[in-house]
Amino acid sequence: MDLSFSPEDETFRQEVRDFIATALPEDLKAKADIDAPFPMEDTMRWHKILYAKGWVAPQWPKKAGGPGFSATKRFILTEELELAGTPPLSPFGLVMVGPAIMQFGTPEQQQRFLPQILNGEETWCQGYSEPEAGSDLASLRCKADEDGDDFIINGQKTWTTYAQYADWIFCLVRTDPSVKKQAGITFILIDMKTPGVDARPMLTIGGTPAFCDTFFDNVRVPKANVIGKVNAGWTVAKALLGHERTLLALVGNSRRTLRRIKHIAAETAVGDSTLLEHSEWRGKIARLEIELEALKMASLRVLAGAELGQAPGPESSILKLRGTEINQRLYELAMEVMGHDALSWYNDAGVVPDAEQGIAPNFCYTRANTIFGGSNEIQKNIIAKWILGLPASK
Amino acid sequence: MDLSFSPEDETFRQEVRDFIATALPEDLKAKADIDAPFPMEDTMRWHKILYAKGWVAPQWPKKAGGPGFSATKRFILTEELELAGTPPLSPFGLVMVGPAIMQFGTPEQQQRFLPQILNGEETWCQGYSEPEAGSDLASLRCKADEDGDDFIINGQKTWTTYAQYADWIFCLVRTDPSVKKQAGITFILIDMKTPGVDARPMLTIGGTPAFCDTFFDNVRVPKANVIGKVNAGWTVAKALLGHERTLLALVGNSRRTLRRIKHIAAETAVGDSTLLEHSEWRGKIARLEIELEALKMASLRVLAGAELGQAPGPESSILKLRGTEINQRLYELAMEVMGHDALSWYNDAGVVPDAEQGIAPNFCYTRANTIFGGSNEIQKNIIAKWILGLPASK
Amino acid sequence: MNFELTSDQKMLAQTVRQFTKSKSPVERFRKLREAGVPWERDVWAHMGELGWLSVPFPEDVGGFGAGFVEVAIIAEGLGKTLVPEPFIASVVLGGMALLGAGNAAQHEQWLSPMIDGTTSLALGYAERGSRYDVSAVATTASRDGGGWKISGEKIFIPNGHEAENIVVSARTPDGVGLFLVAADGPGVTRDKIKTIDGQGAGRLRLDGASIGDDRRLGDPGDGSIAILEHVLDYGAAAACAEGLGVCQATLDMTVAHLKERKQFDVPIGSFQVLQHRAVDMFVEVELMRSMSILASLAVHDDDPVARKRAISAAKVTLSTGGRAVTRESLQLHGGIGITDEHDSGLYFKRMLVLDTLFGDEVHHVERFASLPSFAEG
Amino acid sequence: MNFELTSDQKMLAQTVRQFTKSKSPVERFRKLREAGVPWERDVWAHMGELGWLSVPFPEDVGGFGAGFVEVAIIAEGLGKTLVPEPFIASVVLGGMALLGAGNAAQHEQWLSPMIDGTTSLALGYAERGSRYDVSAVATTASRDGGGWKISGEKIFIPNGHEAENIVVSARTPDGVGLFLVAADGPGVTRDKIKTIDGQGAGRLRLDGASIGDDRRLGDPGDGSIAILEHVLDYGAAAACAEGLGVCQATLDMTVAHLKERKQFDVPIGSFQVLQHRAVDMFVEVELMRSMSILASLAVHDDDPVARKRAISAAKVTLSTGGRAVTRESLQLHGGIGITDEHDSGLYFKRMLVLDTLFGDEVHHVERFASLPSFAEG
Repeated sequence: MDLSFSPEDETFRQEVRDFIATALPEDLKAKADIDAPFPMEDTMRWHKILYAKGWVAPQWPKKAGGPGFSATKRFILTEELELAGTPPLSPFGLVMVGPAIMQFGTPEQQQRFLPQILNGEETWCQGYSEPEAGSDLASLRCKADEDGDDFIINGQKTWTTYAQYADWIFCLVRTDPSVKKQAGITFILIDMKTPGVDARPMLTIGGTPAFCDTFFDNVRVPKANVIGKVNAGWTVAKALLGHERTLLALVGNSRRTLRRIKHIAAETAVGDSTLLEHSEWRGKIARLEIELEALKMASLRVLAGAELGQAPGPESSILKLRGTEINQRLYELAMEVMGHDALSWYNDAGVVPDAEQGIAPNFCYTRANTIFGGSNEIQKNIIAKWILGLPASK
Repeated sequence: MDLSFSPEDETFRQEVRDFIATALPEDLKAKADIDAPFPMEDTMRWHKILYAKGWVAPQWPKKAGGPGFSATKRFILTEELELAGTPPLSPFGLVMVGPAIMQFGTPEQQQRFLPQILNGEETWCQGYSEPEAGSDLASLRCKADEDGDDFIINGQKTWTTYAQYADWIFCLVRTDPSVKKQAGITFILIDMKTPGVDARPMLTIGGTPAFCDTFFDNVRVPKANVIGKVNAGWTVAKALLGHERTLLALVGNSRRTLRRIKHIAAETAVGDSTLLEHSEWRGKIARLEIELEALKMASLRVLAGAELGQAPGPESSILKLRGTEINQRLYELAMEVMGHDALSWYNDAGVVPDAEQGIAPNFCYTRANTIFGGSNEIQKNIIAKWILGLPASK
Repeated sequence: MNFELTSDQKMLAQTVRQFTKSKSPVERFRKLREAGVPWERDVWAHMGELGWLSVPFPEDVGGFGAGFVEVAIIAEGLGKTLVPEPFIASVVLGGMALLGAGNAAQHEQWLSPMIDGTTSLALGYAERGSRYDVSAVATTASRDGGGWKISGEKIFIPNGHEAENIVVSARTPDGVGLFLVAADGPGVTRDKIKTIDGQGAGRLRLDGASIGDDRRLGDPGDGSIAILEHVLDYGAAAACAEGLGVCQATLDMTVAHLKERKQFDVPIGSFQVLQHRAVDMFVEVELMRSMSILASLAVHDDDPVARKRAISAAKVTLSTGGRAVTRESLQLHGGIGITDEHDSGLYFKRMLVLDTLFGDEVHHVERFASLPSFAEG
Repeated sequence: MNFELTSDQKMLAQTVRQFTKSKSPVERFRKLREAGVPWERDVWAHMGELGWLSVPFPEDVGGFGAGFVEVAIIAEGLGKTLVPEPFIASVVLGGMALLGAGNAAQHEQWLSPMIDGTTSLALGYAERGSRYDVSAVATTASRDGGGWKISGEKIFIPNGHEAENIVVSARTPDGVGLFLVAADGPGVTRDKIKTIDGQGAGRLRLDGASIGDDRRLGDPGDGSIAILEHVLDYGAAAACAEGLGVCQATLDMTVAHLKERKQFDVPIGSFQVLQHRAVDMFVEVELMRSMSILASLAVHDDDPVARKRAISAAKVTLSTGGRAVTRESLQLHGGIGITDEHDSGLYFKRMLVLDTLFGDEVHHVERFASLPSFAEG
């Protein structure tokens, strides 16, 4: 056993740091420093910078235009980007539909879509959830009726993150209502400019317009846009969930938040000293740091396994579960540390220290982490059934 | 609203304190001071002292030989006894079967059993649970077959606390296997000296022989020993569960344990000061004290309602749930405070300070509090259904 | 011992329920928030007419002379629908500070019009770096002829962005004093800080502000600190009541959602895990209710140790319970709870403000543990 | 980065599994406990033959020269069935202290026979009032002719009731020194303290005990404290491994119970609430496993800050995870878990000992937070 990164990996880590230091535009760095939200145009600007460097899709194989990185390099790159607070890239093209197209798409589909995902010319969003189908995805109703070489799509998708900016949406739609729930679902790509598509943004409790309700009113989509087979969309969706589980642990983001908490605590007076020197607060911060350390170790185990080409073991299933909780609790602790400043909401600079500006909106928005991407309750159901082998719940 | 006790109640509280100070035998007081377990003979000795004073059954009405106390006086008496650490009386006669006989028994049964419960000449135990019927009591199998004026009883009861010392046992037995589970059950009293009854003690993890497995092998019991109607035992059992819910909050015991924790913490050096002066430990202790304060207030609300003759409101249902958890966590904290001394197990005096002697066995035994008397999971099921009105669980 | 409300108190609770239902359901707060309107003068005046702004004050200043139970009844009721009028800020904080420190003439001039609902008050005690310690006052007041010059900054003042007059603490050569600052006075700059709950707060910058001696509330010295501490305990007790309202409403909303929302063809409230978590919320609310009662009865206690012990215990219960209830509510609502359009988020955010104001969980745990009552047993 | 075991290490793990299955299943511990027998000499000798007692020691003292991963493999395996032989107490504590502080002659005389399985060692560091601070030493050692007189008391010494020789710390005029005390030496009284886990511990009373200078381990001074700290870190790392074994066995036992036990006509493992709580246990065990790996790799770190940081983090994870897993196990077992005859209680109690030895959760949180690495980021 060996915990150390290879010299080559350490060199790569330094290369990433140096790159970020020079390539991250000043205005984005300033936002990162105050944990401010990045609007879509910032994200896409950074996407294109990473694309130019060849690092925009670390998990893509070389033949698809990726850098062909090892699992460890992917981890290092992700961690350093998160630690630096660079704009998180939209995952819908790079992490979700891209790999699905690689695995299930035709050569034509791959040629049509993959380069545009990579270079950022086309951005994507996800159409899975519906108002009546959240955790229970298989009960979705948005329907696609055959009409010659096309499908006609009608229905509504919800939580379509950043649909208002997206060029394309990948959807699960019902193509056969007569069969069992998970059968009869198809994975299809829809151009957002098609007549009848209407994305209506709504605010999150974090104060940003991250979600949309997206409506489909007789939207005509060529059958050529189906990924995989008609009525076999569930297979595509399931495969897609398995990608890059370590990303969900949010280790880099959490380490950055922890560092910020310590920074704020060191600047906050209480009695004759600072919060960071105060036994009770030190203890709170240290306990979370230790939990994060354990999560990081669990992530490294998954990573080391992936490096050896092993399928993710049981330890991988805990990453999303615990990672999202720790991330939430870090933001909760940051709010506590800030005292009255925690109450500030999108004020101009100067009302609270810069380091505190972005905490409150993120504190709110992190509540979503334990809900989206398969709620933590659903994750536990899955572990109970598939890992612990407990009988179906009654 | 008024939080204070009446002058009359305060006088009564002083009377209880004075009584305990003089009436509690020295050797029992010495055991109380080190939280040592009380064997059955100690408990019964104290029972008879309280009986002589007329306080052994504070919740019994005057006509049954009780003192006819108000709810407040009952609470004060219980709290002071718990705070002083006097031997907890066996509840099976006084709190459980006694009131059931008052409510459902015939005059003959009342005359036969109640005085002997009161004066402590006959002690009782409970025969509800069976190896295959714990939380799911209604699935019990111990059967009673009619034979003339008798029932012939065969089967096994488990967790029959102190059955090895008991003169009588009250049991739920199946008298009709052909009907729905809860129907067909009868509440019956069995003399432990009857041939075929065999109580086999087993140790608890606290190191005391508190439980028995009790076996019935063709045990002949007169039908006259049935309480209520044959096949209507479930009604009796349900009524019995409602008695004195505030007792289950263990407020007095927990306050006593908290006081002991502070005493130990004040005597335990860490660095240049004591644990009680150390911010992290103070915080741990204070947080539990605050939770206990909230539980006490909730108990007082239930009590004040009872004083006005009101049925217990929703607040009463939380007492057992939270009270048992707080009690467990207090013992957990006591163990932490003790450091290495927590490892000591029934050593002679001098190995650890006297105040620490009884903590470890109680720490172990309190794990039972959240299991017996309707496990906390069952309590939550009940609250979900009957108070929150949530649909039956699937 | 008796926890029954009197018939008058029951009637008051009923009146508050009717008011919130007909005049200020949560939709009203949502509309005001979107319009950037902190609260409405005519509603405030109506609350004055109803007598609510008078409850804790003695009759000789035009008050109702009731105990704190009435304050708690009103605060709890207003919390249930997030009524934005500054009941706690103006009546409990500004009002009680003015009552405690001021003289009869000052009561007449500034308390009475607030009780009428004509004006509103506020209390500025927090400064950058003071955290929750009312004795950490960097703002200074010095004699200036017959009056005073005050310099310093007060932040996150509830209703500080709207009140006509604001009680502020300032350090004088004789100790900390209290002064009533006119929001439009010379040398006074006040602006609105946007807050997470959408209610806003005031920031007051005093740059050699001239304050007449008639606006000095009592004599500077330790007495002012004791008054401030007591007033913040009133505030904390009122926050416990409002927070109880917030959490009761949150629980009700969540239980209703669990009954209505279907997934996997059944109401999600039939899933045992969600049932038990709703029960955990219920337990927290019941404990908060118990401690809110304790706080409202103990806040008048003559023994400051007993008072502080009870208030700190109640405030800790508010923080822990309130966090658990409002955060779990979002989780149990699922995606919809993360949208700004759903009410659960509004309650979640209001709870955060109540959690923070008047000292957070760590602050009150430490105060509780530093009282002589702690070491004594 | 690589967390694969080598083929030798895999074989070692397999050998441990076979040993515990055939020679020392949990029933063996139960029988010894009931008979009042701490452990068995022939089994210890067998462990010596298998080479297990040699793994962390260099080859020149007859050791195997392996890293700490092998120690962890053995400790985890022994933890799974509560093997009572003093592997950690003798090999990791007494042995590593003797290795670190002693000279070649001392290694030859006292370490080699322990490695063989002929004798056993122990380490006495805790005193009444020292809590977890190894530098709080009240025991004194003073020169006495060519040797030393030592007076004081050491408590809760793992294997202190059985070891032939016990390393103890004592304060000399030149600082704290380490000495190897013979259990049957003059002025030495030792007795057995009964412990919650049934394994027992030693209490050593030194009343002017005469110790030859050949039993002085190195020179008194700060170096001895550094060695003690490092040895306790070895102990903590080994405890993390044994605790992982304890908790994995507890989890397996609990999941099996959930599948077998029926109530309301179904296996109780079909109740969603119990499923999620079993999942919570599983998560804790996986995190404990991750941190046990970290501890076994970091315990040799040349940088004491990095070493202490990792060990403290791992020990905290052991305490929090171990408490959660073993306590929840009792609850999920229901009544049977409260009886002494069920194994879950044995694991629960052993976990408590591992939680406490070498510093509990608060101690290690504070050590973690007081390292320079904490303030730096």
